Amino acid sequence: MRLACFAAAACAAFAFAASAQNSTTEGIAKYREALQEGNPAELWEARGEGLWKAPRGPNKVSLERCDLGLGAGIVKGAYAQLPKYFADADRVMDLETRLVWCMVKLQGISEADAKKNPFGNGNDKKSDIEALVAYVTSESRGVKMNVSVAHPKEMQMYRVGEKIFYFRGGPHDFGCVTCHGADNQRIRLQDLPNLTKIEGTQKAYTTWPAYRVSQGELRTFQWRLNDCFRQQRFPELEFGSDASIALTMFLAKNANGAAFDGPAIKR
Amino acid sequence: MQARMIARILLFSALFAAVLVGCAIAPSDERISADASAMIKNSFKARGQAGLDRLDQDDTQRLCSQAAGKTPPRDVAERIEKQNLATIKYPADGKLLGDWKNGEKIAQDGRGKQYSDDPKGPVGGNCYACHQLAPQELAYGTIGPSLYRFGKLRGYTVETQRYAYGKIFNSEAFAACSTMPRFGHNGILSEQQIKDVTALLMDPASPVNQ
Amino acid sequence: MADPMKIRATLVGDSTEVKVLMSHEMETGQRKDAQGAVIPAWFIQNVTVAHGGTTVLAAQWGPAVSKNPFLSFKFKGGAKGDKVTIAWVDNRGDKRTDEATIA
Amino acid sequence: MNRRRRQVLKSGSGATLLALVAAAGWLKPGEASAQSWNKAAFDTKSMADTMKALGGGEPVQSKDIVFFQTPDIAENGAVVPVGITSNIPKTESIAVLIEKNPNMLAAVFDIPPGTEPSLSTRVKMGQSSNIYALVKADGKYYFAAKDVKVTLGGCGG
Repeated sequence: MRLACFAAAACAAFAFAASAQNSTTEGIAKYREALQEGNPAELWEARGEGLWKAPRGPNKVSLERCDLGLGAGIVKGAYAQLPKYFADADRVMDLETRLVWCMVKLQGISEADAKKNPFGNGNDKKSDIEALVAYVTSESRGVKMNVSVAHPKEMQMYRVGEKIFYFRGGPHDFGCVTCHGADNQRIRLQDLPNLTKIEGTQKAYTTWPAYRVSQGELRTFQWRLNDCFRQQRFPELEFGSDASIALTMFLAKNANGAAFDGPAIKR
Repeated sequence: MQARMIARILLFSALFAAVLVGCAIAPSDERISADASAMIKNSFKARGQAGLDRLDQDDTQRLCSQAAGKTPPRDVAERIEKQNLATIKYPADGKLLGDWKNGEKIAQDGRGKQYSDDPKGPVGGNCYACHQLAPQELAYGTIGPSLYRFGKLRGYTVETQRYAYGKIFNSEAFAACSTMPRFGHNGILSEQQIKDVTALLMDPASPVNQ
Repeated sequence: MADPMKIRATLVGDSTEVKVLMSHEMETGQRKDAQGAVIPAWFIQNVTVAHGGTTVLAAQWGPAVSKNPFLSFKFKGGAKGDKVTIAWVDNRGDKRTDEATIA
Repeated sequence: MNRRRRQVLKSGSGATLLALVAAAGWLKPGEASAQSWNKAAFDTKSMADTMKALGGGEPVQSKDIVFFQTPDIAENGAVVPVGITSNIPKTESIAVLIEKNPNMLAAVFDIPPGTEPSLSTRVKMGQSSNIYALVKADGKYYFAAKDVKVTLGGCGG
């Protein structure tokens, strides 16, 4: 009798914990759904389009002649094929590094100036790069990811990116793989995509950039990588660095075939 | 005879060329690893308390990176575990259990060691990021196994206390290439903090064991 | 000057659905900066939506409305091609007026 | 919902809601409210203060006020979607109040004739709390409440 009571109580407690978990997950799913109705990323997209078309820099020209890989001035669908090798720079570039390139080469802005504010912070420190990225990526919404590794330098970046993904270091021995190496894992209540698998990578990669409600800012993929390394207890990943492009290449290519769905809205 | 010889030479040449071309298209895995290490060194800058020395891998980190998220070969795993086991320092006073209430605070606290953290500020263990512990906390992660009723299930023995303390001190001593940080070995948590977290797992009065 | 609003006005049956996003910090006045100084409150106080010279919605907001505010509602009437005008004023007296065409 | 919560709802919040209404006088008919901002209403800090300041009647809880797109759990309190529809005839205004925010009143919307008494917006919540929808219709006040939990994820910040 006593034993039965105890067992029943234990079961009830367990069932309570389990149902609390389920309702938490469902509740958060509904929350995320409700956010989809209006995405402030559109404010960044609009500002970015304005920046793209405005004559700027010492040369007083717009970015409308910038070649994002599909030819000068073609924005539609360009992001779905990045990163890629650009012969004029003899380098594999992601969108952010290519935008900096165009600001320097076309508009005559110094590289230091073009790169100085990659991640905005509030009204007084708005980032032009984030706005431009929001605009350019929005023009690939619905386009299937189609990143090439045909050029040897693209293949090299892809393979190095894979190595960096598995690189463990720092005081905590963390690497990308620590949090993103298995299915159905979470940190606290946050689901973690499995980036060693195609499905997980497709879902994660195609929903960046994103408006982060926790920050009230639009964040780019460069930011995503930068902040992951901060939490990995690494030094700071430099904006537009080769390692950042290699990792982006590794993930973007593995997302091939999935329709791009950004800028998204996230927690 | 002559024709045969020429044919053989041609064949060898073709094979040799194919190998050469193959090299051009696909550098070896070692080469790519070396490129990755060099690229990492060039892509980060020191900030706050996080210096570039954090990119220098020790033997364990290097071997586990090579394992690429999988369990390393048995001989490698044994080498890693042996090396790490030798680093574990048990408390000189022989007491393994501290205060579970402090342990709970440490388990909840995710601060410490990030370049954005105050270097003089508190450092936590962030156990709940990956593990279920006390059932009251619903916001727990699942990267590590559930530790709910850790002591109750395994028995409140000194051996289990030593295992828990040792695992927190250096997880790689017990499971090569574990995702869990080596809290003692890498100086993330102090001896007293590890005792407190051990108490959270092993004290019969801890909420973990209710 | 504040960035333009993003306004969508769509005819749904005999109603016009208005969805608007505004670019604004909506600073509460309760947060502190790194030096411990209070960041002053800065938020939109009044929003008016007009169609054909009549107000179809008038709002008063406090700082608890989220950063980069979103608002959605419907009013009867309106025809494709009509203009919907939205104006806001914040507690510093900054203003912004934008309009959209009903689609 | 536990019993204590219900009591709070009846005595505490009801009086507070009314206090806000009375203190404010924010819902003057017509255009007047469009360009004025009622500081007194937005400054209301706690239930206790407003209860002391005023007393008496209270708005009526109504099932004709419905929340939509308002989650049970908000992953981040900085952005909590709130949708409110009033099915009460002659609805003149809809207000959103957050019980446990430092200042309860978040927003007031005047609904002129011809505008549907239904809208959605997003508010900040400092912690888990009730959200109140306060409706003025034909000169009378009604309310509905919804409990929203705020969770903050964390992997070190």
